[in-house]
Amino acid sequence: MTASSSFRFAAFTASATIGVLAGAGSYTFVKAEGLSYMSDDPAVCVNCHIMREQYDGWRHGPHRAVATCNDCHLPHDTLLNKLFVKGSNGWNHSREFTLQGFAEPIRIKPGNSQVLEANCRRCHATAVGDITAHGTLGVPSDPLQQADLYGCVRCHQSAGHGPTR
Amino acid sequence: NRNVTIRQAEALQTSFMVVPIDETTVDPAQWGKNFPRQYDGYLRTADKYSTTYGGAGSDGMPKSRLEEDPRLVTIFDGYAFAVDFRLRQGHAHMLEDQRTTKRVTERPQTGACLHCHASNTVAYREAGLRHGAPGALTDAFASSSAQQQLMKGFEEICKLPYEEATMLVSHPVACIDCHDPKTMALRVTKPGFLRGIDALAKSGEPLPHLPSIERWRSGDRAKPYDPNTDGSRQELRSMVCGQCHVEYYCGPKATLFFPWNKGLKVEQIEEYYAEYKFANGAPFTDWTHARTGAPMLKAQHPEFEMWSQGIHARSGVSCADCHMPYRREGAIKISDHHVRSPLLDITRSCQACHRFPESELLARVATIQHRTKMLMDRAEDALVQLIDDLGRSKQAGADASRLQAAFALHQKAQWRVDFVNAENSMGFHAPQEAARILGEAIDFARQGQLAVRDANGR
Amino acid sequence: NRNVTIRQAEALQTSFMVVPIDETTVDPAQWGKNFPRQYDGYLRTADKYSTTYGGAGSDGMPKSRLEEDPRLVTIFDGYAFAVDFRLRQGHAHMLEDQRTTKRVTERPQTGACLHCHASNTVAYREAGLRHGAPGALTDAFASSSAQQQLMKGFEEICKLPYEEATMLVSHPVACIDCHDPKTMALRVTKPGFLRGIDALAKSGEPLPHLPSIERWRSGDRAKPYDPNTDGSRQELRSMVCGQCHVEYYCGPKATLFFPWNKGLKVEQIEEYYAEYKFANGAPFTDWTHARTGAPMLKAQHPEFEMWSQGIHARSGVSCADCHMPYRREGAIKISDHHVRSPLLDITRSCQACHRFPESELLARVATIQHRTKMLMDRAEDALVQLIDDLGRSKQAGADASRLQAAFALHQKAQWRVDFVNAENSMGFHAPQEAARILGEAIDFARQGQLAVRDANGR
Ligand code: HEC
Ligand code: HEC
Ligand code: HEC
Ligand code: HEC
Ligand code: HEC
Ligand code: HEC
Ligand code: HEC
Ligand code: HEC
Ligand code: HEC
Ligand code: HEC
Ligand code: HEC
Ligand code: HEC
Ligand code: HEC
Ligand code: HEC
Ligand SMILES: [Ca+2]
Ligand SMILES: [Ca+2]
Repeated sequence: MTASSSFRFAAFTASATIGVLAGAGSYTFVKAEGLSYMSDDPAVCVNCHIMREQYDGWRHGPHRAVATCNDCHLPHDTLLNKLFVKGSNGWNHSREFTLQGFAEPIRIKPGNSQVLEANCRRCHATAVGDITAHGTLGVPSDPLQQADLYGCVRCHQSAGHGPTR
Repeated sequence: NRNVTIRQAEALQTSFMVVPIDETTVDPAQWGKNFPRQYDGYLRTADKYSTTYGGAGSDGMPKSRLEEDPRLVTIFDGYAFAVDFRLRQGHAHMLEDQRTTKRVTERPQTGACLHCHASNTVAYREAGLRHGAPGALTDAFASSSAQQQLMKGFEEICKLPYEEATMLVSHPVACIDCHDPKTMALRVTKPGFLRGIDALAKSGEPLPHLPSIERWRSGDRAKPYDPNTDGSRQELRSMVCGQCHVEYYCGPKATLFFPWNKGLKVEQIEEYYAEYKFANGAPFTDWTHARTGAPMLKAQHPEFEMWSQGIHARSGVSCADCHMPYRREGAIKISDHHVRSPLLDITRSCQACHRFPESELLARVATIQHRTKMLMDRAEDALVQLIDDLGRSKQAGADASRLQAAFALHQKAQWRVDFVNAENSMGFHAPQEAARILGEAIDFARQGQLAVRDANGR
Repeated sequence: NRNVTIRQAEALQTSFMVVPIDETTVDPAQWGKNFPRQYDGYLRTADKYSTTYGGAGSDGMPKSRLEEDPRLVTIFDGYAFAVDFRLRQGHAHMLEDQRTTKRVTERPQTGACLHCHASNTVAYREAGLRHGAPGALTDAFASSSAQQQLMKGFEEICKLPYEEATMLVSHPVACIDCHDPKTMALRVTKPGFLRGIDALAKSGEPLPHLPSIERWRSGDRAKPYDPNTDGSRQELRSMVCGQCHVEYYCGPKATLFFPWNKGLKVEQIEEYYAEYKFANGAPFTDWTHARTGAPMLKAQHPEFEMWSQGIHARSGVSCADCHMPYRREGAIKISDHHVRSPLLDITRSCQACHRFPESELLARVATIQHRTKMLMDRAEDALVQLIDDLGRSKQAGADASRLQAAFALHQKAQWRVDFVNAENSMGFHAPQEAARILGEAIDFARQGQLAVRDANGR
């Protein structure tokens, strides 16, 4: 295991432990929704009505037949990394959901958009080999990161969830 | 850096180096052997076409702007542009069109003209070497020796008469002017741009659409801003075009430069020219108007400057996004090197980002361009009337001293009308800004007419 | 739109009919018992605030536009607006502000003024019944009897002196003016709008942003266009605002009307007024300018008209999308009934569609509004100078017949400046269109000054 993934493993164990110990937050996490993160079935993402908009969008989007939530939103490099991101997202979102403290409209976080773009390119490597060969198209791609706007979603924002306006 | 690893891991070798290319390889056909798809597009820039305001006609000589709008003959009276001024066409024609324009064949011009009409990265460096710059042509472009070669050669070639200088080049803009032959990464190579962007970075003007400059400004500024190392890929997708699609001074009285020291807005450039003095101490001017005797400024294709004022630039949308959209060829995507009007390929140029029908997107462009054209006609009419009034009172022998105010207004009005007219998107790149500039132009032109009447005690 | 259906469902599930409401229920407090969340927002329109150009100040009387821009006193000379003209504030104040403005207390006004400053759906119908319209107040709003009550009552109340008419109403715009009490579906109830949109539908003007009208036009046109049955929900999300945020004629010489018979653009409205004749055969005019004696037009808050020229309207973005954004309360989303400047809630008003930071979106609005303001100042200066010139030559005894051309230009220039100044988004709703209008205004004002000089043989 690489240095980074072993760190991630430690971090994951840590977040999992906190999850178990952390009262109300972890109650929600365990009760249902958090666990959803351990499944690959889109239906369970929408255990949270808060994910409804994205779920519906995905079901009308161009990828409904070919990619589920986790194909795009979880890392597919190492299993550990996948589990780690699942764990921490599940933990964050459960906590946010319980505390209702998150900002709306919900927006993908920098870390997760890196995961996302890696997945676009994982599946479309052939299609985009030429345009990426001489320099990344570029995560971070989310304007909210105050960075340049490049990366797949700059033009394919609707790939995941259909037109958003 | 994580991105880099992803890239190396995932970049599939879909193009093969069949011939070696390096800093000495000017001929696009050579590059084309390695990148046939891009080369095919590049060659197609020879195609002729017309949209309502774009292109230069589908056959024969590019259409004359002077015939399409005779007011321009009055407006440019006494300057080369009144002799021959045409609509632009594809990149493949740039060198030939320059060599054959009456502005060159009937007026003396310098080698500076070539800056934007030929592949001259190598020509400049060779000339630099001939004039004693250090190093060899094979030096990496980024190396200080290569940079010295480039700048020295640029200075020297600018001094040559056009006829001599043009013998030193043989291709329109080519791969090597925008690409690093080793990595194919984008790069800017034109001296005018390298100096212009440096001056712009040093200015106080906020540049939300060029975040790498904002970043550089907030740093220690130890090294000057370098687009090729500091600029992001997305910025370079516009900067490569900004090497040429800009306002410039290109004449015998000073080396070619981009007037960006105070910013990119029409009045900031005007202000810079107002303070600028030629080597001989004379104030800046492009020519003296034949009818009115007022000192004039000439605006040329400020696409980069106007785009900078628009919403697209602020939104990180680059020239290449619209003019070189990705196109699928077989299983893979490439950048369409057939640089042309996006209206000829709305699907790829616009619809990736705008989920509206092609007809609707065309209608949006038409609305913006029509508003701009109507207002521009209004401004040109006002300007021509001012020129007539000034001309008449000069003939009537009114002494120039009393007309100073009117002269100044003539220059301000014409500079603005010309800025929008010379810009090639008929307002699309920055719709409200184009209208604002024309509104000011109208005001200055009409005030000029009032000044003439008042000067003539009436 | 699926999110929308979901929300409707939610709205219904989550609000319980604790009190019955019907076509006779004017008092919002009653409706509020069933829909407390919306009612809370509605009440908050009493809050005072200021943005750079929005709102009317955070305390005390709404700020005076005349004090902020004294040029307006010259521009409106001889008209009520030169006496008292303030910045707008929240809906809660609309009735009181109208009752207390010097335009009402010091100038005679008619009941027509109430059309947009009170909940009068019921007041009109009751008056209609009193004047012999058929049916009962409980008749469904769509029924022909109810429509006859509405229109008859509207005509009658418009004829009353303001003081009498205003006794007939007791609430600012209320739920019943925008909602069907049975279904809570949106509806338009204001006679001026119902007639105006009918005239607009019959016009030849293309209306890409109102597809239901385009559809009606392509049909057999057997029944006149009816926004409440033909209009889409998304269109109604703007039309309910278009009941009041529009240019209008509201005076003693004809029943209140919206001048949309030729289209919504500034010059189309101007053209309609130019052809319009009052009952007594007199040509249309709002007042005669005190300084110049030129016949004038007054523009009022053409938000609906300007929005119609913008990109947002074309993109199907409604007033409510920005001014009544959805906000989540617990498990459901509701429309924020605290109607106000979107700049106070960028996250909900803009970021649902624009993935840019709040600071960036604010900067975009600021850029658009600043460009508009600068150009408007330029236009107002030109207009005031024309008024001065005309005033002077009148005093100097120049005979009016020679000044006809200048009078006409004064009207055209002022109509345009006023159209942008009276519009309440400082250009945001249609940035390029606002600039275009101001560019024309400048041209007409300066031409007017030239006409004055030329008329005085100089
Ligand atoms: C426990 C309820 C819940 C479940 C189940 C849930 N989400 Fe979320 N999700 C949320 C909340 C709450 C937020 C907002 C968090 C924030 O913005 O801080 C969110 C935000 C997100 C975001 C954007 C914010 C970020 O962190 O990048 C993504 C992507 C996301 N969820 C994906 C998923 C996927 C994929 C699933 C199913 C595997 C899922 N969610 C299941 C509650 C949930
Ligand atoms: C084909 C890839 C793909 C699939 C499959 C997918 N998404 Fe997404 N998701 C995206 C993209 C693209 C975005 C927008 C990212 C951006 O614009 O930066 C996104 C954003 C989100 C966000 C954050 C909201 C936002 O606009 O930033 C949430 C929450 C989310 N997705 C949840 C889900 C859920 C739940 C599923 C399964 C029902 C799912 N996604 C399936 C690609 C996908
Ligand atoms: C799990 C694999 C997978 C992932 C992850 C994935 N895609 Fe796809 N994508 C596909 C497949 C398979 C198709 C072909 C579907 C079809 O043609 O119907 C496709 C089709 C497309 C298309 C063409 C159809 C359209 O939308 O017009 C685009 C564009 C696209 N993907 C972009 C993206 C982007 C951007 C992302 C990341 C946000 C992404 N894809 C993530 C597998 C994937
Ligand atoms: C500047 C805009 C832009 C960016 C950035 C971009 N694309 Fe595209 N993409 C396009 C356009 C335009 C097309 C349509 C090309 C065509 O139809 O010829 C396209 C087509 C595609 C397709 C569909 C090809 C097919 O089979 O139909 C896929 C898959 C795709 N892009 C994936 C990606 C991925 C992955 C990335 C990021 C590495 C990306 N794109 C970045 C503009 C963009
Ligand atoms: C958002 C899309 C977009 C961006 C970004 C953009 N342009 Fe354009 N450009 C257009 C459109 C649309 C036209 C009008 C084409 C027409 O009238 O046929 C145009 C016209 C032009 C023309 C004249 C084309 C012709 O057919 O004669 C030139 C030259 C040009 N642009 C250069 C640039 C440069 C240089 C940049 C960047 C600094 C740029 N454009 C950025 C969309 C764009
Ligand atoms: C070396 C200078 C140079 C560079 C770099 C350059 N252009 Fe040009 N471009 C020109 C010249 C010169 C013309 C006019 C050629 C003619 O009319 O003979 C032109 C013409 C055009 C046209 C008009 C095409 C037509 O058929 O009417 C477009 C569009 C255009 N350029 C866009 C771009 C874009 C986008 C980029 C960057 C990707 C770019 N240019 C880079 C010099 C340049
Ligand atoms: C800074 C870059 C630059 C310089 C320097 C420059 N040009 Fe151009 N030129 C362009 C661009 C970009 C276009 C295409 C856009 C347009 O036509 O407005 C163009 C178009 C032209 C055209 C075709 C359209 C027309 O104007 O008839 C001619 C001819 C031309 N240039 C001649 C010259 C001459 C002669 C000089 C030197 C006095 C010169 N250029 C200097 C960039 C430049
Ligand atoms: C006026 C500038 C310009 C010229 C000249 C030019 N290119 Fe490009 N090229 C671009 C731009 C812009 C891109 C997009 C690069 C990016 O997105 O990083 C590009 C991308 C490429 C790529 C990467 C794959 C792709 O299609 O995006 C290749 C390979 C390439 N060009 C080859 C060539 C060759 C071969 C020539 C000469 C025949 C050439 N280019 C001439 C501007 C230019
Ligand atoms: C890479 C993405 C992208 C591409 C390509 C693109 N646009 Fe845009 N466009 C935007 C964004 C972002 C905005 C700003 C508004 C917003 O945030 O949606 C915008 C705004 C606009 C506007 C309104 C602003 C204005 O200047 O009037 C028009 C009209 C428009 N685009 C037309 C076009 C046309 C036509 C094309 C193709 C020639 C095009 N766009 C290409 C992303 C894009
Ligand atoms: C795309 C968003 C958007 C749409 C759609 C929109 N507006 Fe606005 N509106 C704004 C913004 C931004 C301002 C400027 C607010 C400020 O300056 O504080 C504004 C200002 C206003 C104001 C003055 C507000 C104040 O604070 O004084 C009124 C009144 C108004 N709009 C009414 C309307 C009406 C009526 C419609 C539909 C016909 C409409 N707006 C459509 C965004 C919008
Ligand atoms: C019955 C007429 C009427 C209707 C319907 C109406 N308004 Fe208004 N609106 C007014 C009046 C009158 C004012 C000014 C009140 C005052 O200043 O006393 C106003 C003020 C406003 C303001 C300024 C608020 C402030 O605090 O400065 C905004 C924003 C606004 N309206 C938007 C809308 C929108 C959006 C709609 C539709 C959802 C709408 N209005 C519907 C009559 C109306
Ligand atoms: C067609 C609708 C309509 C009619 C008719 C109307 N108003 Fe208004 N009024 C509005 C709207 C919308 C606003 C808020 C926008 C603004 O202030 O520009 C407003 C604002 C006002 C204000 C507060 C701002 C100011 O101007 O001082 C007063 C007072 C006012 N109106 C008085 C009147 C009087 C008196 C009449 C009759 C002569 C009248 N209104 C007729 C729609 C109307
Ligand atoms: C100036 C017009 C206007 C007035 C007055 C008004 N509303 Fe609304 N209302 C709207 C609009 C616009 C919507 C959004 C409707 C849609 O999207 O179909 C709405 C939606 C609603 C909804 C549906 C759920 C939601 O929030 O979207 C309810 C319930 C509601 N309003 C109640 C009220 C009540 C109670 C009042 C009086 C206290 C009121 N409204 C006054 C314009 C108005
Ligand atoms: C319901 C969706 C939606 C909402 C809400 C919205 N916009 Fe837009 N906006 C658009 C669309 C669509 C365009 C047209 C360009 C495009 O197609 O992306 C646009 C264009 C723009 C433009 C460029 C065109 C112009 O008129 O200059 C600006 C600036 C802008 N929006 C700002 C805002 C601001 C500020 C707000 C909030 C007050 C806002 N928008 C709310 C969808 C929206
Ligand atoms: Ca110049
Ligand atoms: Ca009026």
